[in-house]
Amino acid sequence: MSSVSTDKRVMLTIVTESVIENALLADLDRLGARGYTVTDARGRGSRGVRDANWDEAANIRVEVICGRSLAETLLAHLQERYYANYAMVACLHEVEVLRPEKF
Amino acid sequence: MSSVSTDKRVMLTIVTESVIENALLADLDRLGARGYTVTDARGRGSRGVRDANWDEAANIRVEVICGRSLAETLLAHLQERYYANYAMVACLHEVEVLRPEKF
Amino acid sequence: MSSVSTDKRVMLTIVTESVIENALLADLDRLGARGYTVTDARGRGSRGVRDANWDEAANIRVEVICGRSLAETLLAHLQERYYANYAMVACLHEVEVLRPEKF
Amino acid sequence: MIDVVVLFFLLGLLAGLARSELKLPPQLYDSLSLVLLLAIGLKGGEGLAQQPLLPLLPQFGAVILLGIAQTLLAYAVLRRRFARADAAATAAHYGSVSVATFAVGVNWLNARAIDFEPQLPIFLAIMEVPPIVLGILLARGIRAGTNWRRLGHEAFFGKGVVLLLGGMAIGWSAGPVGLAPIKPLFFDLFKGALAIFLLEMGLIVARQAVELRRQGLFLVGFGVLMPVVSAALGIGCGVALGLSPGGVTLLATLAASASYIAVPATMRLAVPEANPALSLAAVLGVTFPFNILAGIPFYHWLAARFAGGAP
Amino acid sequence: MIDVVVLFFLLGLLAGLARSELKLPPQLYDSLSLVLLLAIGLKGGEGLAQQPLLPLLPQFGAVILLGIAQTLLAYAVLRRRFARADAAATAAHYGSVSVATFAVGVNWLNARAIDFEPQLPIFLAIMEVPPIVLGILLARGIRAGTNWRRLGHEAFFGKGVVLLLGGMAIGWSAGPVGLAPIKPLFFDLFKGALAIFLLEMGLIVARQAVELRRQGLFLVGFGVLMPVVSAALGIGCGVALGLSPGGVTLLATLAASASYIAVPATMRLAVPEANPALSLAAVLGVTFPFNILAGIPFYHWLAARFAGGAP
Amino acid sequence: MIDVVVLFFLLGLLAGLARSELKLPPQLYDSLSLVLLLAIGLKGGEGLAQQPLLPLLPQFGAVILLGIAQTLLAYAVLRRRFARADAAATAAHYGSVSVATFAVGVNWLNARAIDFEPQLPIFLAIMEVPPIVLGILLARGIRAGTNWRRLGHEAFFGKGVVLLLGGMAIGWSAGPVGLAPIKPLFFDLFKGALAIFLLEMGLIVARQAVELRRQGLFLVGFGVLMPVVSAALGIGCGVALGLSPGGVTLLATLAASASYIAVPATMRLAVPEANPALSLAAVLGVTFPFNILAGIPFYHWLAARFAGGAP
Ligand SMILES: Nc1ncnc2c1ncn2[C@@H]1O[C@H](COP(=O)(O)O)[C@@H](O)[C@H]1O
Ligand SMILES: Nc1ncnc2c1ncn2[C@@H]1O[C@H](COP(=O)(O)O)[C@@H](O)[C@H]1O
Ligand SMILES: Nc1ncnc2c1ncn2[C@@H]1O[C@H](COP(=O)(O)O)[C@@H](O)[C@H]1O
Ligand code: NA
Ligand code: NA
Ligand code: NA
Repeated sequence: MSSVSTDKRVMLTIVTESVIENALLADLDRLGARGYTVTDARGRGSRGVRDANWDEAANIRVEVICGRSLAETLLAHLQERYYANYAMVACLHEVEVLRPEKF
Repeated sequence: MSSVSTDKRVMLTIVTESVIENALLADLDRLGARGYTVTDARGRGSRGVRDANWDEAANIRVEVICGRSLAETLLAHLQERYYANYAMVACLHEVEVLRPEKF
Repeated sequence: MSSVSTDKRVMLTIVTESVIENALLADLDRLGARGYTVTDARGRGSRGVRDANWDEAANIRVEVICGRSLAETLLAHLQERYYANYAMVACLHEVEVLRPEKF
Repeated sequence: MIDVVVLFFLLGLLAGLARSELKLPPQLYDSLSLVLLLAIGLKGGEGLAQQPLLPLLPQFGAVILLGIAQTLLAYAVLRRRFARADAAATAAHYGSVSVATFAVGVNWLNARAIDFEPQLPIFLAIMEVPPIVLGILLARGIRAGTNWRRLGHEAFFGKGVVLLLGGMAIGWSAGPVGLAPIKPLFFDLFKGALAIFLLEMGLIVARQAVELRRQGLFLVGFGVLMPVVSAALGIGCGVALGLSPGGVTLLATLAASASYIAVPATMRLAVPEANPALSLAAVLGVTFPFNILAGIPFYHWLAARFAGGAP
Repeated sequence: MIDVVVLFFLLGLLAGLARSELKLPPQLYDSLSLVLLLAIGLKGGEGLAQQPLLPLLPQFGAVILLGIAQTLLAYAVLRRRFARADAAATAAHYGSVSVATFAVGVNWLNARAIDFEPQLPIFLAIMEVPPIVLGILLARGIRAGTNWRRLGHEAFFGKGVVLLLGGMAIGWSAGPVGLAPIKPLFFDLFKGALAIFLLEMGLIVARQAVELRRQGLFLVGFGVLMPVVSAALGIGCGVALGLSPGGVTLLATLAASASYIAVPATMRLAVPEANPALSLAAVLGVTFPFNILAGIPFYHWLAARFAGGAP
Repeated sequence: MIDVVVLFFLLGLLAGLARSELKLPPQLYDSLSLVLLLAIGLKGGEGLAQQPLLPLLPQFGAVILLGIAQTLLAYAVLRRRFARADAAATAAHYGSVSVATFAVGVNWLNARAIDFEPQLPIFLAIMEVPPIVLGILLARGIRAGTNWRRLGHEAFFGKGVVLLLGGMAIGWSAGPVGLAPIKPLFFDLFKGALAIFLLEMGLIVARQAVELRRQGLFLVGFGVLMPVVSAALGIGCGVALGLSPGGVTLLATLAASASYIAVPATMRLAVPEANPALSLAAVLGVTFPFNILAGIPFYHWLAARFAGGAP
């Protein structure tokens, strides 16, 4: 048994082109995410190497902690709006948080 | 069945203001964490947008792999010492590691 | 029940010295990873403080989403090839993805 | 002889093609481009302070039309081969302008002590945006989906436009005396900064080699012919406006140049179905090197013939 | 006429208020502030090499008292409206000093060929820390919780103090001849570097607009009146110390200036319950622009009257 | 008197030892090293343009042998105390060369108006790689495991070599007239850039203190004696090649210097079982400061005796 009482939430991780940072974060906002964390990244995937050597080829990595249903809404939105045309990967996993009302 | 034998540990992820980096890492040390990883980040949460455009508004993202009981000790400490006054979010999830004695 | 249909994959997270970035990514490639994401990091572990203040002391954080068996192959390779001589930590956790055929 | 700044471009290009480990810190590249944009603006503003502005208004109209004509022409050619989105996005790149190419042109003229009108940097600023808008219209029509307000804001308050016009405003109000204390940084270092900037451009251009090979000859041909035709339009326009030979050369260079910063970023958002690798391969892999290696001297040769200066 | 470096500040401010995409690489900002701090230190050290140091000691005591008086005054005023922690933290900002404001003051005097004493940069270095300590005491009393050793270390070996005093030591031991080879970077580029630095400051100030509107008139009034009163104290102190008009102006500028780098960082750790947005809105949103746009000329006008130089 | 750039090194060293918060943005360090490498190359290339290149070929052979002799010597000494991998990796550091040390040597000679041959920067470029190859062979023999192609590519197209040789090629083909416009950045700012670079080097050296204390006296002694012996070899080689006193001094400096950029990175990959902390503690903690504080003047004193110039 836990000594601190944690609650379950979901962490949604998105890796995508940094050129859409503003648009993506505005979407997360609009769909109800209470917060997010962004780091600069580089990588490789089906759309080739994105080595962040210049702006066009830079990635960002976005994390959102939220409830499962919001995470699935966000994921569905990403799939519909971005998957076809942008380098993007997203995945979910469960996390334990304190202050669950925050997410 | 696994072909490599892994063990369960917990990954504690903390996102907070970079101004407290030194103090936070010293606390992790003191409470017994054997290691940590830090990346620079930006984000949004209940304390507003922290866009890393200058030092005061930059975040860090800290990860600690450790046993569950240490993770809960750390989490309790964060809650008590930092949650009230600093922009901070923390969460836990289980991970599998090789060399469990390392963490 | 899920409103979007996700599949299980594994996320392998590696933290290591940035001096081996090219070699490590070439290995991931060769062993069959379809993609990866890299961020710059710093940290502390059994090989001391790596504060990224200059190239020799910088870390990278690599994430690979893939099937469990590939993840275990990769992990075994890391253990055999790098663990003895390089600052390195690696761990696995399960994630849910859309488009499982991509990973 | 080749200008020294162009030698830096060639060094970057060779290093990139040889897959050297050479990399520039991205923040250095950003810092240099900031200095170059401000310096171009300051210089232009300093010149403008010495003449009335009102007579320039018709010139602004003319160069906007020049950019629009180029965009339509490029679209018509590209549409024969590419999907609508790709043709429109690439056409917008060619209708718009490139600061780096402009800076190399300025440097080329300076090295030969050839004067040009101070309003040329304004042309650079105002020629950037209209082809973007037209490109989006060509790709999508006037659909509900486009957030014109956001696009407009991003275009008009983008980094390049703000630094150029801001630099001009500062140069205009400070005048030569006021600018003197900051000249050591913005003017004396201009060519050195441009040299390092072009070193990085060489590395960036080298990365386009693979994509270019995949796309084949059509794109290479387009990347060479489009700037030549555009330069001809630019020369016509410049002569019609009564510019000096240096001014005509620079307007031709602007016309011939193709954007690889503002346009790709905006198009990626507004026309996501267009393949950015295609446009960049043409612009960076062919047109940019062509312009700075062969185009500028050629445009000057033409300009001198038609505008009546000594070549 | 407005100095050209201040025009860059205004450009940044306007770009920020118009929500332009303009951003400077944070590493450029850090690099520029390093160059500015070293340059100020080198220049001061070069001057000090030509005079005995011992007679300066009482001056150091006087300017430390000046900073402490300002901190107490600011606390007394702010406590009427704000919680103890907020009042104390903000007071520490105002008791301490701002390198950027100092640099603009230096630039202002240089542009008018007005001399000032070489020890002024030392004042800048030693006035930074005492108000921080006092601010912590005002907020928390002498409690067990404060790690004074760590705070002391962070204050005395902080980046700003090390670069200023280190630069002075180098300038002092190298002298004018020794410094000659590095003058092209540290002295000739000073104003250009300051210009770009102030461009970023304008962007940073613009971000305070929202918070400022939320806080209302009290904070705006405090942000304007506090520096004026501080400058008056500084002028009194400078005249009493027998400084030249330029020196008095610069000491008044130091007094009027409020810290936005060292103090916020230290206070965030030592007095976490204070709201950093409050202090920064006042310091950056009001006092910094007030000082560089209107304050410095006004302080010089006052200084010239009381210290007897021509305004 | 100590050169001003060395004072910056000492400032960084003291700040680091006092655990100051002072940090330089890593991108500033990278940018400065890019400028320094290009400047050294440009200067050398400019000089080479005025002489035939063919007679230099035997000199290149000689300095390669010099580096190989040093590597073997260092290996023989280190093997008495350390494991094979550690001895071989450290020996490679000492056989190879350090750009920063070379730049301080150039600066030292310039400050005293002592000329040196323009091919010295070529020596710098070609002395970097052979000791790396030899070090790997000493550590591992000619085993299947080594990816020689990749290593070779990383060595020959590494950042340092490309910038140095690229700069030389540009300087060579542009000549003094062509280089004039970029001199304000690459030549006038050289010493200021070197000063800031050495400030960071001081901070880096300070970080080696802990490791050095752990390793003890053997490593300190090696770190001092090895460069002195190497410098003696370098002086012999330089005199035999008929270089001027300045050239002999600089070749001795090259020989005495030990790599801390290219070699550690390559060895980390090729000889992973070697402990990088060991080599870096010796190279950075002892040899680099020894060379720039005491070595260079001493090597010049020796060079002047043997090559016949006035000390
Ligand atoms: N299997 C993967 N594991 C981790 N990151 C990936 C993976 N595939 C793609 N990525 C990241 O997602 C970005 C876009 O992927 P893609 O759309 O496949 O080109 C890449 O540039 C990588 O940074
Ligand atoms: N729901 C969330 N998901 C991911 N990151 C978050 C979330 N909420 C806050 N953060 C991060 O944590 C930082 C501090 O959060 P806060 O204390 O809520 O302002 C923010 O700047 C974000 O980087
Ligand atoms: N327990 C841990 N939790 C998170 N990151 C770690 C941990 N231990 C080590 N690391 C990271 O992995 C790097 C190499 O670890 P090591 O090989 O233990 O020195 C460190 O520099 C840290 O960035
Ligand atoms: Na064009
Ligand atoms: Na003050
Ligand atoms: Na050597």
